[in-house]
Amino acid sequence: MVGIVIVSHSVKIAEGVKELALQMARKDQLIIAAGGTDTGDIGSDPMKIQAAIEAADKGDGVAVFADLGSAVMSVGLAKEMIDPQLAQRVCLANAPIVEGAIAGAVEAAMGSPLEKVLETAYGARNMEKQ
Amino acid sequence: MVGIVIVSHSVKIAEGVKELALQMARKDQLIIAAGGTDTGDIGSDPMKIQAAIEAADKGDGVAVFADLGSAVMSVGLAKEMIDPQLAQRVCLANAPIVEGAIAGAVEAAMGSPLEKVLETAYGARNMEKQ
Amino acid sequence: MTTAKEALRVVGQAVIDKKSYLTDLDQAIGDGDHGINMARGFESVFKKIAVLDDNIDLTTLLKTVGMGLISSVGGAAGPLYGTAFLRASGVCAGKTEIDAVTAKAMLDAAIKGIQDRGKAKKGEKTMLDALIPASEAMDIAIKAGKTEVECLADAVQAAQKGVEYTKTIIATKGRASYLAERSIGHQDPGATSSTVMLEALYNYLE
Amino acid sequence: MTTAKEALRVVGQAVIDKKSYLTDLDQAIGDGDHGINMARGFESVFKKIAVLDDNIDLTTLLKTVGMGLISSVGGAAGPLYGTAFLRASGVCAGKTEIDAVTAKAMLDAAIKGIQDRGKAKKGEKTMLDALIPASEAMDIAIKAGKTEVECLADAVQAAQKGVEYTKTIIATKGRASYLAERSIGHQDPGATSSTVMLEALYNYLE
Ligand SMILES: Nc1ncnc2c1ncn2[C@@H]1O[C@H](COP(=O)(O)OP(=O)(O)O)[C@@H](O)[C@H]1O
Ligand SMILES: Nc1ncnc2c1ncn2[C@@H]1O[C@H](COP(=O)(O)OP(=O)(O)O)[C@@H](O)[C@H]1O
Ligand SMILES: [Mg+2]
Ligand SMILES: [Mg+2]
Ligand SMILES: [Mg+2]
Ligand SMILES: [Mg+2]
Repeated sequence: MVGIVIVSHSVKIAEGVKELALQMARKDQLIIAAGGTDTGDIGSDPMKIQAAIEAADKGDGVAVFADLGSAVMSVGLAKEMIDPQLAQRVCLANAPIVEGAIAGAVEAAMGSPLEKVLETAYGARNMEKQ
Repeated sequence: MVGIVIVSHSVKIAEGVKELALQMARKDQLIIAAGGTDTGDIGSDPMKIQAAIEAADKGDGVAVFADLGSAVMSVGLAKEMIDPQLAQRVCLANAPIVEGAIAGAVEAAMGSPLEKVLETAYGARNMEKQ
Repeated sequence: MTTAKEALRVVGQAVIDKKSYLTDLDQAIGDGDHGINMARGFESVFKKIAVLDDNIDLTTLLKTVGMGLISSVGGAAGPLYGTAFLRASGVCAGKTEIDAVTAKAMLDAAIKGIQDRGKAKKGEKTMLDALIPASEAMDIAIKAGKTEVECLADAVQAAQKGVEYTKTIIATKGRASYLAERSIGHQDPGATSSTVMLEALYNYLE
Repeated sequence: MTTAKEALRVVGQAVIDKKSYLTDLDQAIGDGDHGINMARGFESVFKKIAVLDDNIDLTTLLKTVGMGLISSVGGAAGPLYGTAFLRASGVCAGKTEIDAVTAKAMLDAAIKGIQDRGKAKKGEKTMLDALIPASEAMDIAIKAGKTEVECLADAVQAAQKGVEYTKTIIATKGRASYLAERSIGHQDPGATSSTVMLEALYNYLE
């Protein structure tokens, strides 16, 4: 099963997204929140992200969701720091963090491969709100 | 100045989005988090949303951000419950909750009108993450 | 004699009794809370109607139910059923007796409210797939000159069929839509709770 | 005699001294934390290098700086400067003396790292608008046969001009890009911190 990592500048957002996504996915779906800096302040922490990715991978890869540009950069750096073998099956989703992670987590929980999880997450960009 | 209301199923997400958005907007930008049910559980509460909208309006209208379909419905209902005059200047943004609210809050803080705030928020749908 | 308040208690209790069944259905294709949401909703409603007069008129009663559900359900069913009860309440204003035609008008107003709120049509695997067939069956029954209770019986049967039908279709609205084709084979929790309510009303009136 | 460790202390201290200035700049067009981020970063770096030998080689030192910034800055500047220091560290591996050519190669590796990380080009109102002109000026100075310190002086001047230039352009990367045209008139915090570092290095070596 593809693992999910949530990288937000905010600890609260990362944890909230995890909770919401877990409600809709199977309870054994791996979703790891990597929000905030190492001190829990607003920001992002490549080391925390690295550890989250390593914990989220069970062999089928990891879909990472990030909120803002600097979280995206921290994910890029984390990918450089992890084992290159693992890095090959880690992908940052080009999707909104809340809507994308929820859709992606449901897809992952169905046992879909990483590509499909990323595609579904991308589709969440166009989720209509009216 | 256009007010911002954040409607998430999760109290944590709503509060986290408020914190992130406030960091980038002027500190006097009105941003109100209306997350979770009346008991703070996961869900949405039309009454809480109604109160948030009323508090966020200073005459220039309110841009509301919601995460999932049921939050969208709760916003629709809240709009029916508020004063019709006010309801006319309340709009649900067709945008991802985190990315849209941050972009929208920055736009609102610059003194832009509701239409422009909504347009900017809509643009956040296409925020590239790679 | 039947009272509106008594009927409502029976309907609400039926939903509360099905709490874990509805939750299990929602577990399969949603977030596993529909029974919890609906039970919390009707328990809150029960508290609100407890203070009302035993012979309270149907309009006030349904308005209280609608507002109660809206403020307590928490999930999609809150604004949906809440709007439905409020709209039905509007239709029976001033009436002391509810005949089949009025009953159908109330059901149609409820359906319209659900559609205004959730933008769904028939065939999207929602509560509408129980309620719209129920309304259609009532229409036929009324035209066939059936009694009020007979009309309701036909409505219940159509709703039950509608629930079965939801097993065969893909969800395109609500949380179950995240599952796309994988939602096939599972019946919709909201269609089920709608049918539970109609059944309970029928059992009470019959 | 100059040591790498001493030079680094001077550079880091200069950034720490500008903490509130950098934060004010970021307040105008970002989230008001660049000075705080950078000061926290270099304070963390200082703790890490305190345990290193006074004559530690430049490669190890820069690697320590890079990792230290990555793990402590928290904002965009963390992965950006962190990558920059790591890449520069790779270039000087095995060298005991840093001549102008090596210095420029280190700067270019740093720039490349920042671009790999942040996907920005010159003219997007970022730290690159100080660093790329600095590299270009160094190139010209080297070709003109200037000394190492003279080359660095030219680099500093170009970076300072670059900072001025950032006042005239629209941010299209980073948080300031949310402001679009409204970012005009404000200088970029990251371009400023880059220049502060170059200035401090020049003052130390001169
Ligand atoms: N847009 C909609 N239109 C009509 N009914 C809907 C819609 N979205 C969801 N529903 C109904 O709501 C039910 C789920 O209710 P519930 O579990 O209480 O809410 P949530 O999905 O927010 O957890 C579904 O089974 C479906 O019948
Ligand atoms: N994509 C990028 N490429 C290069 N530099 C960037 C990029 N994004 C931001 N920056 C630089 O980072 C600086 C802001 O750093 P900082 O305030 O520490 O981070 P944050 O924006 O996450 O709060 C900007 O002034 C800019 O120079
Ligand atoms: Mg549910
Ligand atoms: Mg729910
Ligand atoms: Mg900043
Ligand atoms: Mg920041």
